[in-house]
Amino acid sequence: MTGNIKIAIASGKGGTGKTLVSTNLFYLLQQQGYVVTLVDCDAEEPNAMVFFDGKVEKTNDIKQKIPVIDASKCTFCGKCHEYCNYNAIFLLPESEIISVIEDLCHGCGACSVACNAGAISEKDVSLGIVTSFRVSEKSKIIEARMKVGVYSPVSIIKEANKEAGNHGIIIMDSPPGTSCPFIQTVSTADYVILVTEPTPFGLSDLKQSVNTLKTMSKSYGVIINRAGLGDKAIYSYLQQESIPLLLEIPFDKTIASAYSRGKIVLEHNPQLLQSFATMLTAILEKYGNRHNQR
Amino acid sequence: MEIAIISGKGGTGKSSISAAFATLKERVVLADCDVDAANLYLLFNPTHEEEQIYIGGQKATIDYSICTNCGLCIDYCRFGAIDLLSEKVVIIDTSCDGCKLCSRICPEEAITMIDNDKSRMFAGTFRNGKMTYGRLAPGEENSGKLVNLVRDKALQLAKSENLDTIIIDGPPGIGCPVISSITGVDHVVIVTEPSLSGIHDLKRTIEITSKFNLKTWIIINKHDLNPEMTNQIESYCNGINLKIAAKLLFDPQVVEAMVQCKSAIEHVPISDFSTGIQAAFTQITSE
Amino acid sequence: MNPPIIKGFKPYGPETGKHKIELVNLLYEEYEALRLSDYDMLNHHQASIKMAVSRPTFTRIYASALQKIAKAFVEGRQISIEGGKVYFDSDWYYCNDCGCHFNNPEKEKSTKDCPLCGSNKITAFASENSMENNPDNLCGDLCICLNCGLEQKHQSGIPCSQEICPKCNISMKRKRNLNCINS
Amino acid sequence: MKVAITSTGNTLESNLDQRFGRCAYFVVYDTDTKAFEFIPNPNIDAEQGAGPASVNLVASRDVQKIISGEFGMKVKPILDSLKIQMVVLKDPEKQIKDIIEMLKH
Repeated sequence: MTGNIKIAIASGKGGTGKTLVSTNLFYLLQQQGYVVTLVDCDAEEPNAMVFFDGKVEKTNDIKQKIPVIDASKCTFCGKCHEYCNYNAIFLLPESEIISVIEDLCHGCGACSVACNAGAISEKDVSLGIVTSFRVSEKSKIIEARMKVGVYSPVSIIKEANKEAGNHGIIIMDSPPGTSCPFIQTVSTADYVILVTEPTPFGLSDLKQSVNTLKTMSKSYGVIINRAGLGDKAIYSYLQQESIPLLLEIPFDKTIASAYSRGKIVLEHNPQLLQSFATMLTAILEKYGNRHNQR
Repeated sequence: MEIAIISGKGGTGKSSISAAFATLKERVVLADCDVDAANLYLLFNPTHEEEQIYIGGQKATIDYSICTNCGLCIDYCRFGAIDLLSEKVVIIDTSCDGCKLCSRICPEEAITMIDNDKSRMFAGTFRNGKMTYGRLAPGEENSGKLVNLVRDKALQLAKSENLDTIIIDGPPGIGCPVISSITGVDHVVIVTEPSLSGIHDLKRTIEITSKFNLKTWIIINKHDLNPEMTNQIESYCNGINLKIAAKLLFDPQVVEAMVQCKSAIEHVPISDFSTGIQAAFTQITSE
Repeated sequence: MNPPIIKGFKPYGPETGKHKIELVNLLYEEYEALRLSDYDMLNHHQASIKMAVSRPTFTRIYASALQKIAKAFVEGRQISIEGGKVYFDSDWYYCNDCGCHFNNPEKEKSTKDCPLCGSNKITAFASENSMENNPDNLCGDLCICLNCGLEQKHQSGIPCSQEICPKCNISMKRKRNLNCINS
Repeated sequence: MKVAITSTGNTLESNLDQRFGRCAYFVVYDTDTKAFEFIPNPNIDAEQGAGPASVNLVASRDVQKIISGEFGMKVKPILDSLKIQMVVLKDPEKQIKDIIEMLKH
C-alpha cells in the first residue's frame, strides 16, 4: 500500500492524550514497515522525542529578519516608528535615541520600507530550531522547538511541516487549542484525528475544534481517551453530529503509568495494538490513496 | 491576594485544582485566563452579567472594486499571507499577522485593516463569588491582552465586592498569555505530573517564573502514577529551593466531580485530593 | 553578551548512561562570567562592569559557575547551558520606611536615601551584604534528607551522600542555600 | 526633577496603578516647580509593546524617576539604559496625593 497522507492529531484542550496517540501511531506504522514521519508541532513544549531514540540528522535554525538601525544615518523623522504596528521601535528624537526592541519585532519589514534615509538594514535572529531525528531507516521525527519568549510558534511550525515534505505517511502532533498554531498545522492535513476525553471539559473543547474544522472543511474522526471515566454525553454528541468514533482508549492506570515512563503503550498491550491497527487501516484505505493537493 | 495556577503542559489537572481552590473559601473571585479553552464556566455555570468585545488585532481585507491585481502586496508580505489564486489577489486570513504593510504600500489604497472582534470577555456570579473568563475566537492569536482584560475585570470585581482572594486559572505553555497571567500575582502554583514530559515542561515553566521573582509553589498531581519520577521532581525542586505545596494521589473521583459539575472540594470533601488542596492553600496563604 | 555556541557538554566513558543522572544546568550568566574571566582574561572588576552587575554579584555568579562545573566533572554529569537572566539588572534596594523597592541607575553615584520618602533606612539586596558582611554565615551549601526534609550545613570535602540522616538513616543530598541564590 | 507616577484615574485622589505599561494615566510631577500634569496613557489598548511605548512617552517628557507597582521584563533594560530610576511600590491603595506628599520630603 502506498499513498502519501498527512494525518494531524489534535485536541482542543491539552493533556487529552494527543502525544500518546501520535507516538503510538508512529510506532505502529514503523512496525508495519511504512515510510513515516512524525512532526512534533507543539513548538512550545515538544516532547515526542522522549519516547524514541534517534540520531540527529539535520538541524535547521529558523531565522527572522530584524531591523538594525544605523543611528548616524537616521534623521529621526519617526516614520519607521509610525509604520511599526508592534511598538517595536523605541524613539526619542529629542535625545537622538532610536533602538529596536527585538522581542517585539515580528519581522514584517515595514520599517525598512518606511525609512527614506537608508538607515535601516536587516539581520537574522533565531526564532527556534527544527530538528530531524532519524529513528530507523524508514522513519524519522521532526521536532519544532521555539525559543522561550518568541511571540508566536507559527513560522517554526510552518518550517517543520515543510521539512516533512510529502513523502510517505506524515503524522502531525499539533499544538492544543484552536488558535493560529492549531490552524497552521491542521490546514495542510488530509485527515484530522481529534483526541478528547469523556468529561464536560473534553466535550466543550471538542465542540470548538469540530466547529473550526467544519469551517475548514476537513475530514475528521474522534478518539476518546480515558474511556470509562466520566459520562456519556460525548457519545450522544458524536452520534447526533454523525462524527465517526475511531477508537476508545480505556482508562487504565497501567497505560497512564507506562506512558508517564516514556514507554510506548502498544508494545505491551496487544489488545490496544489491534484496535489501533484496525483504525489505521480504515483511515489509510479511505484517505490514503488520494493525492495531496498541497 | 492573587494566586495563579499554571502548568507547562495541559491535562495535568490545572483546572480541577483551580476549581478546588475556588471553592475552599465562601467567596472568591475566579478568573479563567485559559482563554484558548476556557472551561471552568462549565463547572460553575456563572450568571451572564457582563460581556465585552475583545479586539484581538487586525487583519487586512481587499476592496475588490478598487484592486487592480497588480500584486505589489504579494512581494511585500513576509508572512506568506497574500497569494494569487486564479489571477486574483487574496489574503489568507490565518496567515495574516496584521502588520499593515500591505495597506500602506498599496498604490490603489485598496487594502484596509479590519478589527478581529469575535473574541469575548464575560463576567458573572457563581456559587462561590464572582467569576470572569475570556473566550478567544478560533484562529485568533492570543496576545495576552485578553488575559489582561480578564484579570483587570477580576481585580475590579474583587474591589467592588470586597473579596480578598483571586484565583487565576492560567493557560498552559510558556508563551505570552502565561506571562500575562502571572505578572504581578502574589503566588504562582505550578501543577505538574510525574511523567517525562511533565518534568520537562515543568523545567521550562520554572525558567519563565524565575524571571519574575514570584513566590512559586509546586503541586505534583497524580504522584502515585510514577513514584520514581515524583522523587526526581521533588529533588529537582529541592535543589532549586522551590516548595512542594502538595502531592496529590490520582483519584477517579476528581473526574467524577467534574462530570457532576462540581469541584472535588464540593463532591468529595474527605479525600486525599481535597485535604491536600486544603493544606496547600493554608500553606500558601499563610506565607 | 555572546550566547554560547553549544548547548552543553556530555561526559564520555563507560559510566555515562544517557538518562542516568540529572544534568547540571549552567545558567547563561554563569557561562558569561566564566567566559569573561577565564577566556577573555578580564579581572573580576572589569568583567562585572561588562556584565553590568556589581562586583560581589559577579563573584557570586562566577563561584556558582565553577561549583557547577566541578560538580559535573566529579560526578560525571552532563552540563546543559540554558536559562538564567539574559540581561542584568542594576543594583536594587529596599526602603524600610515606606516599603518601596528601587534601583540605582547611576552606577557611579552611590545611593543613600530612598527616592520616594527620603528615608536613609535602606537596605541593599542580599547579594551585596550576605557575602561581605557576615563571613561566618557564608553561603555554604546544605545537606538535606529527601525523606524528612532535615537540613544541615554541608561540611566541605565530605560528599552529602556520606552524611546519614539521623532520623531516617538514609544518605542525604546536597542543596543550595536559599539565602545565597536569591538575588 | 520630573517624576512619573502611574495612576488609575485623573485626579489626585486616584490610586497608584500597579501596572506600568497599561496604567490608565501618567502623572508627571515636577519636584522643583511642584507642578503636575495628568497624561492619559494611549498604550492601554496596544496589542503588544505597551511597556516600551510607555517608556517612550514618559522619557520624551524628560522624566528621571518612575513610580509604579511593577515593571516588565522588556521595560527594565530600556529604563536602565536611559538611566531612569525605577521605584516599585506594591501598594494599590496609595493615592497620588500621598505619593506627591512623600516626594516632598
